[in-house]
Amino acid sequence: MKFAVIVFPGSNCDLDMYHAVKDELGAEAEYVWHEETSLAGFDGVLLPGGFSYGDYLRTGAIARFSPIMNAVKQAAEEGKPVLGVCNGFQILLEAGLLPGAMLRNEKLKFICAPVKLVVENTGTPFTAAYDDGQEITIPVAHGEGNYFCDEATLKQLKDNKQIVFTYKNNINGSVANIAGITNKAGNVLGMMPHPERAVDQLLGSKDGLALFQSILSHWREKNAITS
Amino acid sequence: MQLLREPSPQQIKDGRIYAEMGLTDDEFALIENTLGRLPNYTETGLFSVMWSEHCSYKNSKVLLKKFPVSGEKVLQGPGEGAGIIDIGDGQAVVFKIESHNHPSAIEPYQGAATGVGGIIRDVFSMGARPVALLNSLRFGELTTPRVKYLFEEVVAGIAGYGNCIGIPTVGGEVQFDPCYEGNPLVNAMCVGLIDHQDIQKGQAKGVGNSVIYVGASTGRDGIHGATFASEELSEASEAKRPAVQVGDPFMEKLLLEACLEVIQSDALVGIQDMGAAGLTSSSAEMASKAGSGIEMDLDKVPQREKGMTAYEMMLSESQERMLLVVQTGREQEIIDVFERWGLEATVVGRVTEDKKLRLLHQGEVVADVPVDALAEEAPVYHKPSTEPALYREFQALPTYRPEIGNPGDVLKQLLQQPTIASKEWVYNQYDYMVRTNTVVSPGSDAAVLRIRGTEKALAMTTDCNSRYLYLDPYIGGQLAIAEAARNLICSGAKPLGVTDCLNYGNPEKPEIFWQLEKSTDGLSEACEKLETPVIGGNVSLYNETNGEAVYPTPVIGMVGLIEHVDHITRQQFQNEGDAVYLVGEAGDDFGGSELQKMLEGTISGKAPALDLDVEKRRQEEVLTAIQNGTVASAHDLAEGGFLVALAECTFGTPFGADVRLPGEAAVKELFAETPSRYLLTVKEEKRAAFEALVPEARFVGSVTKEPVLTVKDEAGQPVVQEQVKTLEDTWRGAVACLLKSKA
Amino acid sequence: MYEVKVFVTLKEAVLDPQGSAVKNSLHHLGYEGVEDVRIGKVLTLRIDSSADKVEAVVQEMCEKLLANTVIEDYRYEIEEVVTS
Amino acid sequence: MYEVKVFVTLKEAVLDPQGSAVKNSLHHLGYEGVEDVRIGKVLTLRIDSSADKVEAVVQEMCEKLLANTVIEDYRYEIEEVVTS
Ligand SMILES: Nc1ncnc2c1ncn2[C@@H]1O[C@H](COP(=O)(O)OP(=O)(O)O)[C@@H](O)[C@H]1O
Ligand SMILES: [Mg+2]
Repeated sequence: MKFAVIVFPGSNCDLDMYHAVKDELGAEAEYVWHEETSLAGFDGVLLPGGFSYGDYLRTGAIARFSPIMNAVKQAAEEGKPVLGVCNGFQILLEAGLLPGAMLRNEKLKFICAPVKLVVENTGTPFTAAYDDGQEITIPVAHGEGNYFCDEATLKQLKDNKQIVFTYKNNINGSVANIAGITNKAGNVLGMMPHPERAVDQLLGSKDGLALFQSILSHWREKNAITS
Repeated sequence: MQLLREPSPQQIKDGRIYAEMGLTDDEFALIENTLGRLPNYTETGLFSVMWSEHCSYKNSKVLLKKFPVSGEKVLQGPGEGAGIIDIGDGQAVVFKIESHNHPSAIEPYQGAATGVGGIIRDVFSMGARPVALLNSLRFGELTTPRVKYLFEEVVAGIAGYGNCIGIPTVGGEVQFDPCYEGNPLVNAMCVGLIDHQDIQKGQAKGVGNSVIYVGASTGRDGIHGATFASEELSEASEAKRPAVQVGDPFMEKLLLEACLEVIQSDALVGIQDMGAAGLTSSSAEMASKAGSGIEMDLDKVPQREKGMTAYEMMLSESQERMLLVVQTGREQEIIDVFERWGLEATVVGRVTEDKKLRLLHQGEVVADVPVDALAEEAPVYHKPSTEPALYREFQALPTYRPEIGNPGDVLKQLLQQPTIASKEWVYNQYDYMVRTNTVVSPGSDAAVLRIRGTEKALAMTTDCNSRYLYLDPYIGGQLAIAEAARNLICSGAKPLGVTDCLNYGNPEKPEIFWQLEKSTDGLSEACEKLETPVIGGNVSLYNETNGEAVYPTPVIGMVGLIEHVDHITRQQFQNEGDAVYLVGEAGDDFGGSELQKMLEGTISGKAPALDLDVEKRRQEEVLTAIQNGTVASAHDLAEGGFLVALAECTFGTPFGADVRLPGEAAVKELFAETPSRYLLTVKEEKRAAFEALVPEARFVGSVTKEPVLTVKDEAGQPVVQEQVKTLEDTWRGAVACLLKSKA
Repeated sequence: MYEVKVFVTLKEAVLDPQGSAVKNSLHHLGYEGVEDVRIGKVLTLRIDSSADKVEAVVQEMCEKLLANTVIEDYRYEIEEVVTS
Repeated sequence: MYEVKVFVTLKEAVLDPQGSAVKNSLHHLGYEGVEDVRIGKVLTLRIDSSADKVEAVVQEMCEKLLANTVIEDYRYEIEEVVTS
């Protein structure tokens, strides 16, 4: 399986994402500069964290116009797994690939800390390797992770089981403790916590690795059937 | 503020306009003599910034000469953007610390942010990939709204810049003392990694080569920042205030990536960042180092504002700019790289052979001065030095022996002192994990980062207890180096070298110069003894408000090498039942201690004496014990002494401790700040091996399953018995609580 | 040449933690009379355009980039300026 | 009751990285006519005060808290609102 790690000007978790899938998962990975227009040949798309365009104006607002974003949309429509972490999540929201918007953390401060998450839905390509309701520890590092959506959207998210991760303790004011959601089809996941920072015990936690393993297993199953 | 017409050379001389720029009469005469004519306004400006303390070190040069700067592993000592030390396998570590005190006093968020931005440029201009940031902060007591504001904004500024550019801020220190109330200290340190073959020099070699400007455009911000940094803060400085520089970390991120790409091209000859004194210092220094000259056409300089004069462009301290020298004919290759990163690179001049800095503006030569005169020939002063009366008083005082009530209550109070309390409120705002190398995050003695692709790791810390220096700058200087080294030792690292930031008051006062002299003596001796050469640093003088100087504060940044990630050790207890050992005897060392400050409100007396031989021996023994895998956790005894250290070892763990101290477990055993001491824990089966390696270590008790801290005297009578949770909650919440409390 | 001011504010239904923080600080400072604070952005643009197009252009820029209509409302003021 | 709008903008000589980024982005989107973008804040306050005091209070709040006069300028508009 081959992942594209999209690099926007100002991305800074691209390296972490790359090493997580390449070194710890053992999959193929390649950086793709935001000015590229095609993702042909890639089986999965990773939008890393960071401060694309300095996060100026609004997080993710400028990056969503990058030429590569059309290819990301196309990949999403084709059902390929698309994972946006932190700034990647914010870009997916601005691009309309996921519903809702991001506000500043309730306490107005940047938060960097390992936090406890609850796995709410294991029926996605990203979470099959977890147990339902499992508690995992994954670091967050964001100033604007306060997820917002209106009542109607929230109802849809719940009805379609699109809420995948919640915070055990709400750290930033997010609606319904939301830490990560998918699109309706389930193949686009946006989450504020950084699974790519939790793939090596030396750094404190390996709880994020199962997420990447889930993607890989899902891809293998799918390919075994179609080929 | 724009001058309608610049004064003529004669007016500058007759009206002593040079004095407003910070030049003395003698200095101006020297300039006139060197040039063989009167300097014009722009030229006077060039000299005034280059001859400021900030750029020329004219008052501190004689002192800095004392530092040991060489060693077999030192690849680059002081003089370039940052120093470099070999770490084997063709790799090296690059680091430097710098102050941004005065800008932070004026505009704390931007002052701190641009301080971080500046130190990062120093590191990547060497060709290194910045991998970590640290800082060292000093504020007044957290009781006034102004101090709270400064503290919150400085931390936010550091976070804002470091988080955005994506370099983890992994450590630092914060202390609070009334002497910093009007003049906070904000020192930022950056650590980078480099392959030997990538090391760059800031040199303008090769006559005819092109000078390229890249990065943000030049505005009127920070004009005369370097001179400003070399004066005391007063009401009058409000009026002189230059337009505040605003940091653009996004721009710097692009600049960083593009520069690291460009250094791979052999078309690049030299590269230097534009720090203090911007275009002036970068061009003059690059030419002077190469024995060449530079001619620049200022019309080509990208400008943010209309109608800028030569003077303004040359003295602007706009951020996120670099100056490059590139082989003629190959400019486009370099310009293309920057373009891909969305940056504008412009040829603004060329290298000449006449050793002059010549500036053209709107068709006229507006400056033509020898580069060596600017960069090398600033006068050097040896200011008069006088031993202060206060020092003699302190030395003559009888030994201070505090009397205390219940030691458990004293412990709780100590844990709430902001200097000792958890700094989580600070570092949880820093992304300390980005780039996924941070093995030991803030909260232990030193931060540890693995070196990807190897089995090695780097440990790093900033340290300085300025209270000791206030009592005795000589011993205090030694103590600062020793403590930094101990912090690295505890993490399993061998200290490699030092970068220092000397924050002092006005050196023109003999008592302040004496502090500088004595403390640099102490620092030098300790560095010599502990084999940690000083590979770079920064001097920040004139840290005074309304005549009151800050404590002498030579902040030490130290980096060490951990041979194997298996050696990485933390201060937190690791296993129930582990044996607790104490290395080193307590003395009556309370001068400048946290306990003295807490009980008396002030500090006085003698600083704790340090025996450098003992210090060195223990460091070697403890490190060997760690490297041999006999140590489970390691912590040094610092502010607050034994009890505070013991409590800290339990925080963040499910454990407690049960220890027994000699005699009556007197106050000194519990709270003295005698240096060169460690608290180590050892697994039962490793005890024999450990004791053989650290014969001085005394077994004092064990790590317990119950989260209770119990300290008994020799007879077994409990002296302290506290729930760890109570202690930990007080310690964790103290800073946030102080910030919230209405003053 | 036009000078355009775009005001972007959070929708009523969206909590404004920054506004609340400022309100609290004002109370701390003794300004008890402050009953509500909301914080928005004001963007000042200078646009070279023509009278018949400028409004459409501004509207489009707002929808596309300057505001996120999931959480924000916007309004603008357009003023012609004479360039000297 | 007064509704007060406080406009806080960066002083002219002060770099506005946000504004530059938005300008560049607008250019990329094809709005080449945009020559300058500066980004500031607008604070909307509801204040219970009296006609003779409100302006002095607003001025004071701006100086003390709402604007950072080292790098920012401010101006305000005060409007009386009838509470129903
Ligand atoms: N300004 C700061 N930035 C980042 N980390 C900090 C800061 N201040 C303190 N820390 C972290 O808090 C911990 C305790 O600091 P300190 O009490 O100074 O330790 P020590 O006495 O061992 O030097 C260290 O890990 C340090 O890196
Ligand atoms: Mg320590």
